[in-house]
Amino acid sequence: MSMSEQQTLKQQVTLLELVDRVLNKGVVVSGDITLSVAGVDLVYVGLRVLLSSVATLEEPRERISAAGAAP
Amino acid sequence: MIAPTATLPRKGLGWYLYGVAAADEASARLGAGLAAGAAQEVELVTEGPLVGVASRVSLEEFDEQALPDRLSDATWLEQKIRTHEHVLERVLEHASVVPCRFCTVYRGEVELRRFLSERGEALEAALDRVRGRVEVGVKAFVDRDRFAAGRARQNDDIRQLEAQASTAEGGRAYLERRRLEQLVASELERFRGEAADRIHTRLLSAAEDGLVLPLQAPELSGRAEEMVFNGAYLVTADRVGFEEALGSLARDIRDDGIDLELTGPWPAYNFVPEELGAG
Amino acid sequence: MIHLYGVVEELEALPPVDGVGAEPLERRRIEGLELVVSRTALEGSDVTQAAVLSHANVVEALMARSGAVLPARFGHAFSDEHELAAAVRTKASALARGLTLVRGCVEFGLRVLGDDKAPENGSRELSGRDYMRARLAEEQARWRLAEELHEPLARLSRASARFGGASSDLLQSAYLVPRQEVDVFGEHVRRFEAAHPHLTIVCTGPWPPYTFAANGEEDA
Amino acid sequence: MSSRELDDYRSGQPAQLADVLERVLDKGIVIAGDIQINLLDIELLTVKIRLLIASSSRRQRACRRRSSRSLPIDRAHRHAPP
Repeated sequence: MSMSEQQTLKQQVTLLELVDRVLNKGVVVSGDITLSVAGVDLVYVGLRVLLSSVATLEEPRERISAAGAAP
Repeated sequence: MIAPTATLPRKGLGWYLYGVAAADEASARLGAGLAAGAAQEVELVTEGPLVGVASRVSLEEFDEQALPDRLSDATWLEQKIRTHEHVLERVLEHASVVPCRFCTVYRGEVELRRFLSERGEALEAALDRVRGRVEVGVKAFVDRDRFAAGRARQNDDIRQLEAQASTAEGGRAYLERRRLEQLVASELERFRGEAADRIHTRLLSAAEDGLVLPLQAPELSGRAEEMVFNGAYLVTADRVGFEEALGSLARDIRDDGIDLELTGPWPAYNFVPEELGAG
Repeated sequence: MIHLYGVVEELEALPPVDGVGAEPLERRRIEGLELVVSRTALEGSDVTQAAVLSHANVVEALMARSGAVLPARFGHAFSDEHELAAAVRTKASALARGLTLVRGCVEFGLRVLGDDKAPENGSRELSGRDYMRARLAEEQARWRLAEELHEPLARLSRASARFGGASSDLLQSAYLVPRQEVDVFGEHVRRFEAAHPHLTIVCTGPWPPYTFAANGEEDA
Repeated sequence: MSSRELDDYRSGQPAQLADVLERVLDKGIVIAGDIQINLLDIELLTVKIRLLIASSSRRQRACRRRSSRSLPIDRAHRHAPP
């Protein structure tokens, strides 16, 4: 696997780690409204092309803010 | 942990029976093997040709009234279940053993000895069946991507749709990919039964006995892939013939996206009679 | 509808960041716990990637400005203030315990993707048994390799979790690392990565402690 | 049976709890009759126990089917493109 392929893979995995945490982890203080996220399979719908600058450990972190500005 | 015998009043002690071995096999080495580094003090109660593998336990902890709520304490339970299995595995290294079900406790040694003598015939028959044998667990999981990349392609519609999906753009690509997924899923559904039969028939022919167990839920199996088969086989302790069949099966079935997972060797839990016949 | 981002401690000031649906952030104090919310009219259909990312964005910003953050899972909203207060009241002690656990820590995620060497080369000549033994040896080597990386990281961490990912993943785990141990943590990962060039190691973070936010409930 | 080195298939990992449960709780000989303390109706309890342990193991080892399904990426690079 070339360096750039590795880099792309690392960014994509980082993104999935983000989505996984926000949707599947975190504490649940539940009211009676649950936003069904299942319908929106975020990984297939465009998000995976969102190769944002979500950094991994080494790079300085400007993190999500750049991601938030994506399409 | 269960307090060592010395501190508990003798009368408060019962016997927790893990399993029954044959006296002729339960040599000194078994005793030594059990004693070595035993987190749980295990004793051998010999009665004629049979040996009960047991531990003294506090009757208060295993009291029949207290047990139901004890069983809702996951940590106590897991610790006891793992101890039960761990002791039997140490026995298996030295002798064949007929395993008991979890939580078989006798009030005193008299009751335990009476069981070994009254049910001696049935116990010996069960022992003969498992003598020199062990149980091996075989589970099969399907890796959806490998299945889609390999076996599913034998289906013409899937191959044709895949070609279209790769050239489509935007929303259409997304929809075609969805349809492809559904087609692969239905192909997988059809393939699962066929794979399970193929695995079981092939392994049964290389084992002395075998049976199909219920599939395990993903949270329990600890694997993200789907389980398509779960079986147990009674095989000779050296397992040469069985492993030969298993290895070639694993190699053949890998191209269909199926991975086999092996567990064991286990005591022959699945190959002893549930209800012992009359003594 | 009220959208909850998390429970915070010693929050200096609300971050200059919009909440979901570009709504302003607000603070609430319930049962001695400080919460950050926004009043968002999100309907089911509005759940888009932007909504998910802005939730993550807010939690990140809170991390930088407070002593501790317990991230709330996206997608659980409240119809009114009364319902929010009731829900927090039932979980107050677990949330407080959660805050104590995560205080002064950040979370790291680790994925070690299996190596690419094709296991099948030359396997056709092997007997069935040898093929099986080779696969078992491979499995054992992978398990030891995963342990070699996981053990020292888990020892550094206040809490850690391993997930049963796909079998092809060598390791999928998360670690709650005290801030003063982050450099040593990073050093461990880099040393392992250097020693195993054929493996793809993706260490992500530092994250807000999503994976360990609910740990307070376990000891309840 | 002489003592023999039983090489273990578990490759060093502790036995999967599910594999232990489906044997220790459901199989093995059940002794009825003169035994003072014995869980006769163990079937009822095994269902309850398994749910209990599944929920605790789910918390410790959150094996999320959803994320694995949505993780084609880490495997995709493993295969030559179709």
